[in-house]
Amino acid sequence: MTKLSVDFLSNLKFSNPILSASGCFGNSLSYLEYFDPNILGGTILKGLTLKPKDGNSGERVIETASGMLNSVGLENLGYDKFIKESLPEIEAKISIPVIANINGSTPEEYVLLAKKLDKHKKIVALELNLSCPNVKSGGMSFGTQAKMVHDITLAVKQATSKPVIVKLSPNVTDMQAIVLAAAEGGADGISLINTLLGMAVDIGKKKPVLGNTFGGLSGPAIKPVGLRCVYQARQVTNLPIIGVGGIANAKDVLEYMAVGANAVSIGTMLLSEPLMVGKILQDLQKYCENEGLKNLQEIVGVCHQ
Amino acid sequence: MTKLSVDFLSNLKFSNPILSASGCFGNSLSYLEYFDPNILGGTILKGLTLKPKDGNSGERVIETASGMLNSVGLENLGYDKFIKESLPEIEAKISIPVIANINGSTPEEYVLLAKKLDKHKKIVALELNLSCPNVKSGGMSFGTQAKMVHDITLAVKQATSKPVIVKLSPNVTDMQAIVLAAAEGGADGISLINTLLGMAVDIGKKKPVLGNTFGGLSGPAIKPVGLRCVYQARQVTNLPIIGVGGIANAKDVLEYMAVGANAVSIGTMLLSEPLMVGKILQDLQKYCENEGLKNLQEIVGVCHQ
Amino acid sequence: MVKIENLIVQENEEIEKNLFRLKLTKGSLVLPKIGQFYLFKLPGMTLRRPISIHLYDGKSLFFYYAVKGEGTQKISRLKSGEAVSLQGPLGNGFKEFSKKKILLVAGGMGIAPFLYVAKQLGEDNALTMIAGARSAKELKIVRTFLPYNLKIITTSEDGSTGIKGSVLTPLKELLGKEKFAVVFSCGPEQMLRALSKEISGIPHFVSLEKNMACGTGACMGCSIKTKNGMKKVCLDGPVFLDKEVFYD
Amino acid sequence: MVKIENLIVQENEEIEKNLFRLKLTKGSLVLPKIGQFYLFKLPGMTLRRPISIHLYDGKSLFFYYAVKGEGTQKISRLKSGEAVSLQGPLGNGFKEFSKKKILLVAGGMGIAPFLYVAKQLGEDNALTMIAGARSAKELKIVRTFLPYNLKIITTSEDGSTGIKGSVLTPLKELLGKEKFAVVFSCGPEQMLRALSKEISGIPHFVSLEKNMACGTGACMGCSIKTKNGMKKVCLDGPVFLDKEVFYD
Ligand SMILES: Cc1cc2nc3c(=O)[nH]c(=O)nc-3n(C[C@H](O)[C@H](O)[C@H](O)COP(=O)(O)OP(=O)(O)OC[C@H]3O[C@@H](n4cnc5c(N)ncnc54)[C@H](O)[C@@H]3O)c2cc1C
Ligand SMILES: Cc1cc2nc3c(=O)[nH]c(=O)nc-3n(C[C@H](O)[C@H](O)[C@H](O)COP(=O)(O)OP(=O)(O)OC[C@H]3O[C@@H](n4cnc5c(N)ncnc54)[C@H](O)[C@@H]3O)c2cc1C
Ligand SMILES: Cc1cc2nc3c(=O)[nH]c(=O)nc-3n(C[C@H](O)[C@H](O)[C@H](O)COP(=O)(O)O)c2cc1C
Ligand SMILES: Cc1cc2nc3c(=O)[nH]c(=O)nc-3n(C[C@H](O)[C@H](O)[C@H](O)COP(=O)(O)O)c2cc1C
Ligand code: FES
Ligand code: FES
Repeated sequence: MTKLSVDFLSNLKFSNPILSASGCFGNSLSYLEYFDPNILGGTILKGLTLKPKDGNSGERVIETASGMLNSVGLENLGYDKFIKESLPEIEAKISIPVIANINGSTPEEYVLLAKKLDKHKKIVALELNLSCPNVKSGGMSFGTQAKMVHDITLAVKQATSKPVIVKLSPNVTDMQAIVLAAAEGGADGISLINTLLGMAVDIGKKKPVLGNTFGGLSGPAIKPVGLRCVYQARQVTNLPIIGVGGIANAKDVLEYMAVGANAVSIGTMLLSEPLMVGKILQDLQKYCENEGLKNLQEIVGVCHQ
Repeated sequence: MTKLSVDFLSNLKFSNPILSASGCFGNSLSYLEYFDPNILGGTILKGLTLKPKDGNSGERVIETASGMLNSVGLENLGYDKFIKESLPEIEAKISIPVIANINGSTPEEYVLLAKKLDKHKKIVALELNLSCPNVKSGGMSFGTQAKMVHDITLAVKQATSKPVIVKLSPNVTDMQAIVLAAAEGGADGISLINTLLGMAVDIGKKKPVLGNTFGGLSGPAIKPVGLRCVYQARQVTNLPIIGVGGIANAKDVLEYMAVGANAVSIGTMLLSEPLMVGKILQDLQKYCENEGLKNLQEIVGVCHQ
Repeated sequence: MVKIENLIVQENEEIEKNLFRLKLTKGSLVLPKIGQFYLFKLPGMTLRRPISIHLYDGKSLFFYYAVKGEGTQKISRLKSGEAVSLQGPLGNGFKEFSKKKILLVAGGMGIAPFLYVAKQLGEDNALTMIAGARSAKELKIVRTFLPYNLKIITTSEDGSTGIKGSVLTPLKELLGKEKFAVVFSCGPEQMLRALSKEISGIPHFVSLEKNMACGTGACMGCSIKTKNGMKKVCLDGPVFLDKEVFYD
Repeated sequence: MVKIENLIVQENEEIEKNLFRLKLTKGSLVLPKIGQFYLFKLPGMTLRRPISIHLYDGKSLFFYYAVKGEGTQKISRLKSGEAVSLQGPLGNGFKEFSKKKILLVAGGMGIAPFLYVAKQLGEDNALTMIAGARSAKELKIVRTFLPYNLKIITTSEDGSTGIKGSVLTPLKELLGKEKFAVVFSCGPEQMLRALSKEISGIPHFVSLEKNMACGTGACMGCSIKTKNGMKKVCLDGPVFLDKEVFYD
């Protein structure tokens, strides 16, 4: 055990609590020329679907105050091409735990994708994305209904031998009901938050900026909402939690851990500052030394005491 | 009719679309030494309750990325003292439309307060706050349930002769269902958004910053969410809308109007830049001239075309 | 009345690591009273940051501040000639006395408002100040008090200057020896509460801190419970009688 | 390989209202190819902003940019000696040719990448550039092309310089008169589409713009539909064959 190591699950351990968030780090191969991604505790791949997906048309990203909106719409190669084109390179170059982010427009698609992925050893866990705001069916429309969250989680659990981490949306009236639904469905862990539903206006063109009108709001702007959701989740569950939303530095990581996250994932700010991971790890290490912690997990949930 | 005038309702007209948002401008008397509040189109008073309310203990405000959290918890003098101590000065000094922001911990309290306010001519409309995230009962706990929104709106409408503008929370799964509930309850207008539920952590103290743990997130950070909610509201209703959330300049005002707001209210950024109102009005005037608009209302909802 | 104005930085000196003294043109803002404060607007920050008036010398406004987080860091980066938006002066401030024996007690940054107090009240009253901090470094600012008419006792937790201990260490003896008519104190709440327990029979005014948003009583962001109901630190304070706020 | 580095501003000159030329130290970033771009990180901005390489003269990197919004405004405020974080060079860039007759067509800010193209390809090829804009002011930058080996035709919508009209105005005659082996174009999408209709039978490379977040193919923020499936402007582009992207 090192100071930063995380025993997230008995069968899922990270060397440190910093993961790359789904959708902001491609398939973990985009930044090989920038830094060694294997310094991360783990990596969550870009959202995957059974069939290839083109995503949304028009502009897909726009900056907002301390944040950004995206309406990518889960563009990805689809399972077959992913396995043929991306997975071999991931296997060759990525030595940290690799988590697939799985998506579907029907519960059956989630299950089928989970089944297909089961044989691929390199994928050590599934992040069940029930929270994408940028697709017409599936995603957030499932993740905002407790019964759906429960049923899909249960079905995917039965379809896979891998740990299932359910990724939830903050765009709900009752966060805790949704967390409990995932837990009761058999989730091995919870990941939150996905983006907040938002939009931007191009007043010159008198039109929404994004081709899809709405997009998902991410970045430092949403950190207060992310912290609150993780806090609420930790109030009702002992499941391990991946906190995500607006993390930009070690202090943010510590805040997420203090409210109950065991690990975190970083999205937007990794786009902005790809080289930040090394610095965060150093700062976390220093924090442990200054605070006399044997392992950083000691601060998980301190805000609840 | 001037370029900026707003016929919000047949019995509620503003000389321009800029109102002060509830809770960020006191009872419209705090800034008399700073600027003439009567340049505003209207003013929405601090949340009022039947009985005096002390609000929450501990820290109540903290800055976040492009925003702030507050957990004031509706501290106010209560109806009796408000009438005795504040209203006379408001009557003497405020000549623009004054809207009361009414709150209760039970539906009955809303109704009673609405009844009591009915005789006070200076109050030209009621903003029914069904969205305060900082109180144990009432507020957001009502505003997130469609049936409650409908029933309270209906009851308050029956209790008052004044227009009722229902202020809604963005912390809901289905914004449109709530807007429709208010409309069906007889709302004369809709005001949105109130703050997003969030929290901040003081990592030095290993505690939540706010005494009340959670607070409401406001400011530019939430503008994308506010724009989206107003857009969604405009999709399902023709009622007049007051857009609010993160407005800092004339461009933001235009964006809110473009997605469907007839008027806007400004909270957080008025705390930060109390003198901004004059500049915004100038800029809006210029915009009308440049765009050749007879009245700024012509751009209301253009994003829906 | 001008309540908000861009003032020009004349000097921004780092007196000691993370402790700065800022000198600004006065502009056309109203003259400050002792114990009042200003709100500083910094680029990219939502909320203005409250800083007490440290000195007004008839020409310039001075502020003494510690770099805590982003806001004060941004103040510390202001360069001579740059403009910064100030709102103020705000709050009630300390009561002005004449011909009285007044004790000032300052903990850490709590010393900030007392230079102006020394200047304004020093000639007409007999002032004694106990200034405490963790170590000598944090008390470098005390040198700037020497031109004024007051007795100074310093304490440091590590004994690196003055009396080893807290401001409470010399307090008892002092209160036994001399009869003060009034006490002004400013510093961490814990210290103020401890002082309040020690000091009785004479009016003791404490200057409180609380996170603020508006500084003018509009937002209820800085309210505290007092013996006389809810009060706003920004408007009714920051100076209160100790008995009013520490009654529990 | 260093892909992100703080580079030092050597000059940031306003050539014309809202049009700037920025000169940066090269640092240890890889040498740029023609048509590539860099992402600029500006303080307080979440997303980096893409700007094309305007010129690399063997010592410094040059950028030619217009102030549009907050991001480019912040670039414009950079002062000599300050540092700015650059990521790049990114994208595929224009194909390098030799011994060819090449036509460059630039609309508005689309002229930015062509100075470097002129420097790199001018000696070995026969270059002609049509540079169009609304008015003469926006074409001031054309003077800086004069030292390089290329023919220049300018057009302005208001007739204040060169041919009155758009880049399309002289195009037909030119295409009739001379046989180009290849066309590079850069400018508003509408112009590129119009060009694409006029130009046939020769390869026509267009440089596209799209809002970007990562610049490295990680986020799918800049994807466009092409004849050959989804492509990323940042990674597969910004330069595409016109037929690949304008096929509808
Ligand atoms: C009436 C008054 C007078 C003051 N006078 C001085 C002075 O003369 N010199 C001096 O160094 N400091 C003074 N302070 C404290 C100073 O305001 C804070 O240190 C400063 O606001 C911290 O801001 P930051 O962005 O640097 O730190 P942050 O990172 O924002 O926070 C650091 C600490 O400051 C507190 N804080 C944050 N925001 C605010 C806010 N809006 N209002 C008040 N506190 C906040 C937080 O609770 C936190 O503990 C005074 C405070 C008050 C209320
Ligand atoms: C490959 C490429 C090369 C470019 N080269 C140049 C150049 O050499 N010179 C030059 O002046 N401009 C260039 N641009 C355009 C430049 O990137 C935008 O003008 C700039 O990003 C606007 O940012 P802003 O903050 O000033 O404006 P904003 O207020 O953010 O927006 C103004 C406009 O810029 C667009 N924009 C906003 N964010 C981005 C983003 N992240 N990426 C791209 N566009 C965005 C918006 O859609 C909007 O229409 C290039 C763009 C691309 C994609
Ligand atoms: C461009 C972009 C693409 C994203 N794609 C996905 C995705 O495919 N699957 C998913 O679960 N989350 C996706 N997200 C959400 C992020 O993983 C993360 O939950 C969210 O952005 C909040 O974290 P951040 O503030 O650190 O970005 C995406 C976010 C962005 C900005
Ligand atoms: C300090 C503070 C107090 C508030 N009090 C109230 C209130 O009493 N009633 C209410 O309806 N909204 C209240 N609000 C919400 C605002 O009116 C507004 O809806 C919200 O802050 C979003 O707008 P903004 O981003 O412009 O601040 C308060 C907001 C703040 C920041
Ligand atoms: S800071 Fe707003 S009331 Fe005091
Ligand atoms: S900007 Fe991220 S893929 Fe192109």
